[in-house]
Amino acid sequence: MSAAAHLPALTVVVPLFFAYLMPLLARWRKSWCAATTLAVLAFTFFSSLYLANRVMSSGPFVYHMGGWAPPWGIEFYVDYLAVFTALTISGIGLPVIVYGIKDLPHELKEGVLGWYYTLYLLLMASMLGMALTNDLFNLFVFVEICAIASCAIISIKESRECVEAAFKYLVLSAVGSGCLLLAIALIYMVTGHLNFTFLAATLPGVMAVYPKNILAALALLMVGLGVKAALFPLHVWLPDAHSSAPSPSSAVLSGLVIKIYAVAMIKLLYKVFPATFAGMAPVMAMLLWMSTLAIIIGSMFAIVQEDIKKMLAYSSIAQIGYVFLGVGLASHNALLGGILHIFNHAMMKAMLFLAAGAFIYATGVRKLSQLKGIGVTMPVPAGAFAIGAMAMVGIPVTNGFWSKWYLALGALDAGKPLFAAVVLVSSLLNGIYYLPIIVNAFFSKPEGAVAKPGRLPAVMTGTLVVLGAGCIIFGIFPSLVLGLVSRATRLLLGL
Amino acid sequence: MEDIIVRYISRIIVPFVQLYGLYVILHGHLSPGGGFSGGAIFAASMILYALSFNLSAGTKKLSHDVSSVLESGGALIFAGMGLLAVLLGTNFLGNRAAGFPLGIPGNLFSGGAIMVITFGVGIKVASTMITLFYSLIEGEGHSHD
Amino acid sequence: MEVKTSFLPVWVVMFPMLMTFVIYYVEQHSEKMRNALSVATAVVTFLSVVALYPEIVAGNIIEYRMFQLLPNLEISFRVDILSFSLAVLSSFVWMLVAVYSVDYMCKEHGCNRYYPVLIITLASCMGIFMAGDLFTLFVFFEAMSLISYVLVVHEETVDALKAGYKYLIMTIIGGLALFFGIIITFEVAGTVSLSGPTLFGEPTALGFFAFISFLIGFGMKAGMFPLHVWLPDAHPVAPSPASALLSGIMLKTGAYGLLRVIFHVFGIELMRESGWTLILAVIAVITILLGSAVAITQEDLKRRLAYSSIGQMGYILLGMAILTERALIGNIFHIFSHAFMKSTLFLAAGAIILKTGKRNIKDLGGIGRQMPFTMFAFTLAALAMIGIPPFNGFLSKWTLALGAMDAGVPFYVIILLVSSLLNGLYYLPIIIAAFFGAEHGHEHEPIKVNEAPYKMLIPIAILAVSCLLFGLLPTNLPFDLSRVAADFLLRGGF
Amino acid sequence: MNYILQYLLLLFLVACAVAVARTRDLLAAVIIFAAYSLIMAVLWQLLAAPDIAITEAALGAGVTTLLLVAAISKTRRQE
Amino acid sequence: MRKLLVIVLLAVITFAMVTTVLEMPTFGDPANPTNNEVPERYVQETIRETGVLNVIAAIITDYRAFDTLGEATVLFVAIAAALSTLKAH
Amino acid sequence: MTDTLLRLHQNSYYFFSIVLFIIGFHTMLTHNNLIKKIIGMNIMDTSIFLFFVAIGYVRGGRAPILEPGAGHAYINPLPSALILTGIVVAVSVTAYALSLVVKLYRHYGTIDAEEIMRLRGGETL
Repeated sequence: MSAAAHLPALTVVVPLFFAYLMPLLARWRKSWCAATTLAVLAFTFFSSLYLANRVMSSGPFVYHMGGWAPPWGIEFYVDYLAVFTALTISGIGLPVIVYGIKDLPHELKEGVLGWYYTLYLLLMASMLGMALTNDLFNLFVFVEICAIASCAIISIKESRECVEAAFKYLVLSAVGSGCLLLAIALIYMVTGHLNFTFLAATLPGVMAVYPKNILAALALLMVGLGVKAALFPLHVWLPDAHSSAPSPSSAVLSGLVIKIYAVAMIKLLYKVFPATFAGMAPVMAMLLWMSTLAIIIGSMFAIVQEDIKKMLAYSSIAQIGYVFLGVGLASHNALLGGILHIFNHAMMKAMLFLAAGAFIYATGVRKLSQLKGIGVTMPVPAGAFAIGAMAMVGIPVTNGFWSKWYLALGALDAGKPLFAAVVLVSSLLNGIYYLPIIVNAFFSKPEGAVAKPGRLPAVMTGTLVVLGAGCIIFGIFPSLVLGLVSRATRLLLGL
Repeated sequence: MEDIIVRYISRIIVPFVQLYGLYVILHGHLSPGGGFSGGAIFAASMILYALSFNLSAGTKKLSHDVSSVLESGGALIFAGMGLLAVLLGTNFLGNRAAGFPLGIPGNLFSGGAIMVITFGVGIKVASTMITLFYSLIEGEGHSHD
Repeated sequence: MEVKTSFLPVWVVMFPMLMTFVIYYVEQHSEKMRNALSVATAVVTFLSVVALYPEIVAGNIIEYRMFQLLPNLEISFRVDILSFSLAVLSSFVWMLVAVYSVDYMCKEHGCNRYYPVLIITLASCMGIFMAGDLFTLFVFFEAMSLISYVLVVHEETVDALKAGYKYLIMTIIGGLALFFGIIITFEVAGTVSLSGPTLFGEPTALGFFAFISFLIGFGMKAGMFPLHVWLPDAHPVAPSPASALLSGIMLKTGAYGLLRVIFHVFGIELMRESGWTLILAVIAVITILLGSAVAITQEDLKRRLAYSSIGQMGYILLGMAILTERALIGNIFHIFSHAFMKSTLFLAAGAIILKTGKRNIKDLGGIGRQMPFTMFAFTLAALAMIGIPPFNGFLSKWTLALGAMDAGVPFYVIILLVSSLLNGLYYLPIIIAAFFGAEHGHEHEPIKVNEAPYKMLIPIAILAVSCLLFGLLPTNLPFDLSRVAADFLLRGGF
Repeated sequence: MNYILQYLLLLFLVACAVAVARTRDLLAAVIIFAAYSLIMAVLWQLLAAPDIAITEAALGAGVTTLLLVAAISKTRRQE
Repeated sequence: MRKLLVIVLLAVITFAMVTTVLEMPTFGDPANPTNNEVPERYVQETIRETGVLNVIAAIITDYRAFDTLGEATVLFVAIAAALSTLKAH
Repeated sequence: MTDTLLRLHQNSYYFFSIVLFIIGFHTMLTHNNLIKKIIGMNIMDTSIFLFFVAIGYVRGGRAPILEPGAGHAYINPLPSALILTGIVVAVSVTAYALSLVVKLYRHYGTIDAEEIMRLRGGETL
């Protein structure tokens, strides 16, 4: 067996390993921290790429931890959705931390930089683990790592808002974890399995005997993951947490972390609980309405925000609604759109947060009303912001367009044109709050701090350019990811 | 807590508790217990020691440098064993399959990687708990760097 | 008739697009080069479009498939007689406007933004006319709408920004409606190509939604009645050459889109039997009357012209609603006529505003004596607008009226007459005041101005003469093109 | 025989939990919580799970309590 | 108002969970679904496959060692988080 | 009715863990004191652990410390193993949450959620 055969495990373990090493590096070889983090993330990216290639050419495969086959051991199931998610995580995580190398010393105290890299690697590893794992309890463990790490990269910033937001986030996600664990207990109780594949095989038979157990477990799962994914009524923690955090944290939290819980939910709903269950419980209908509310209300709240990062945070609530809309509609195209939106939104929201971070870095201004003319003085970040905003609205030749295309198509497929209209209305709302910013940025006279911004490091500019180019490239050539996503969807729906 | 009785008793009791903690860690694969409980017991004893004297005495026993090495080291041992298994040509975290000697069941040195991993976890838990306690009690973190 | 593959359509779209970047690069160094390049680009584009003429006139269709985005979804180009007519018209007007801009814009700020945008909107506009499927059309449509925002707010005044915001939001609404329509079409037909048979077989509820969506999407651009609100704000605030393009050409992309939708997506049979055209007709009538009536009340010259555009777009919509052959000819010919007339008017207005700095109609008394040439051109176009023979405006209205009679609805003829009357009511006073009115400026001494530079006059002159020429000649090129195009569309469009 | 003990312990747990919620003195609440954890450990021993009983006794009753006390000493004692 | 909401919410959850409890497999019944081939193999094969006597130790450090690695990571995250929070000034 | 009671008696562990879960949840939701919230979270977590451990119990089973050749019945070891992880997770979250509380106290001088909200609100308004 070559080393390549172990890549599923190594993709997760290598970041973990170097995360353990990072405090020591921070102590003795401070300058190596950033480089190591980059190298490790690059490794995860290429290894995800390799896995994706392998999955695309020879189909999904499994990796047994310690050689123990399920149901006894823990299994990694490398399928299309998993590699897609892994690629998204490492593909977005890498540029974000590249940006962070220059931005973080600006936002954080010197002493905690090493910890930041540690936490970042742990966060990445846990997300990759969630993407790849095929075991319910292992999922829970990764969810916990992810929850603590994502709180920590907020509270690491020395400001009382950050600490408060992190605490709120932590408490709510602890409630979520509790619900998740109870759900796991209920499921384990009636099936005796933890592995997704075995659960899926056992559940239909069990359903007749213990229907309430399964329903309660399903409800708890939805609540548990819903809290963490900021699904509409459970989103209260998000705006504070995402807006007060350092910019790279905001980017990765909004772009990846909430999405990964959505991926977990997709896995559970479509792989573990077969469609028949979904039909029995009004889960899908509930998801649909919750996501609709999320989309509309999230956008409404975003319109009235004054703080640029807060506005982006509320917009994330709306955007996660798209993902769940796709999940709830459950038609091939809709699910495809939802999954695709995970990637697209990760890219554009990360870019938007980083661009906002660049504004704050150079000018110290956070208020939308004071960002007039920023496009004149800082054309590249403002241009990136403009592209991101266009993608949010779903203008063609940006990647956001394709998410909406498939979601709307899927809504029609599912015979629910109403939800296609929801997608459109929300695009309009997106336009209402994003476009004035761009207009003000480019067509107003710069004043105050905006008129004389500080110099933006080339690395930060470069990251924004790369992400902006990504939004356009994936807008022009959606087929680059669509092959993977479409296969993932087919596998999930059993087509 | 500068009470002489407390000090005296804890001076007697702490070594035993530490010994018990070590025992629990090392016999984790034979009897109830293991890295987590043993490490926690060990940590509790250290904290007790620190509490009954004063904090700086406890700090001397386990400097931040050492504790940080131990934290990372414990986890690195664990992950290292897993990676070693990969190097030995089996799946990550393989034990018997990787060819680690299992020994005679029931002996202290048995179970191959299990033994090492338990030990690593024990170190990790103990040092983590101690560090957490100190960082909470110290509050102002000037001493860590 | 045969379908040929040629790279030329792509070239027509790509060339200005690439030149945009060249201009953007060049303008950092030399303004003269920038202006020259912009004009040259417009000229080359026009000539490239003209180069398509032999094939088109032979009745062939030129296609080019760029690349496939997704299964059944591609970027493709397709030039038939209708595309060609509009493309040649647009690039012609664009060329003239580019020449006009050189002198008009020389005193304006932000020219480095203006020229690249001018050229890239040309590219998008060509893209719209040459799109081979609804998706490509949508992409270029959105691109044009969004980029022309920059033209609208060019002056960056508070009014301009306000109007621009309205325009932007309406554009987004329109874009989303189009998106919805295209999604439904794709869902029902599995493709959005315009080269095959019509995409909807029967009038279903979903089809109706699609029709309404398209109507909103394209109607928005065309200044159709309830969605026209952005137009009277946006057109006047733009610099005059941009207004000329916005009113003269870009409005027509909406009409073009509707034509494509009616004939290729739904098909003429479906339109006739479903009775959806009635909606269009009602809206068209309201648009005509409303546009003309409100124009009378406007004091601002460019605002009056903008409202007049709404009324004129109503004719075009009416032609589509009637759907007889002669109505269709009138419809397409009116696209030509209105482009010439309205461009002349806006360019002339621009010249006046540039020279006098006055926009209010009341202040323009006697201007005809100081700028006789400009005002003469204005008069020609205005008379054409009213529909006085022998101008082209008369010809299009006449054909339209004949078409209405063919359809057996003389009511429409009455509408046309009433609206011509209204047109007269708001254009004639300007002309009369300009030539015979007293000069009562706000300043104490009378205005002393002379004619605009010749680079501005020549385009105005060419356009004004076209207004006359294409009405006067018994057989003229635009009318022939319209006739062939109408025939082509009625035969099924492929 | 076990039922009585079992119910006693369970009721004690509930009583502890309620008491934690009711007590205004945080230090007292922490002590009650330590008792709660210990009872929990006993219950788990009863359920033949000595491993977690030990762990809960050490981590839940021991370390968590110490951490809570440390936190209270850094903040304030009354609710 | 908020209190009432919380009480109603908790009452609903309690009711739902208690009805679920009534439906659950009987406590301690050897015929429960959990007592399937999974614990059976753990109990029977632990000595042969891992060489230890404590089945739980065998599970946490061998069969499901990856969970435990995650668990150690949780501890690591906790300490990184706590230290970074407390030292961040 | 008696059926229900009998069933509750049989599943008394489950029942009580649900009760504890609700109490913990309630403490967490309604108490403003942050440390109380954390204790409530711990109660909630331990109640789930109790539930999990109860799942693993088998009547007459022994603790899964093997005695080769003895032929005992053992309890299900898997839930125990999982809960071990769970306990550590709970402790970790508690530790981090407490460090946040200490930090919050340093910033706001209070550990009362409502007061913190008030302080923040007063600051932004």
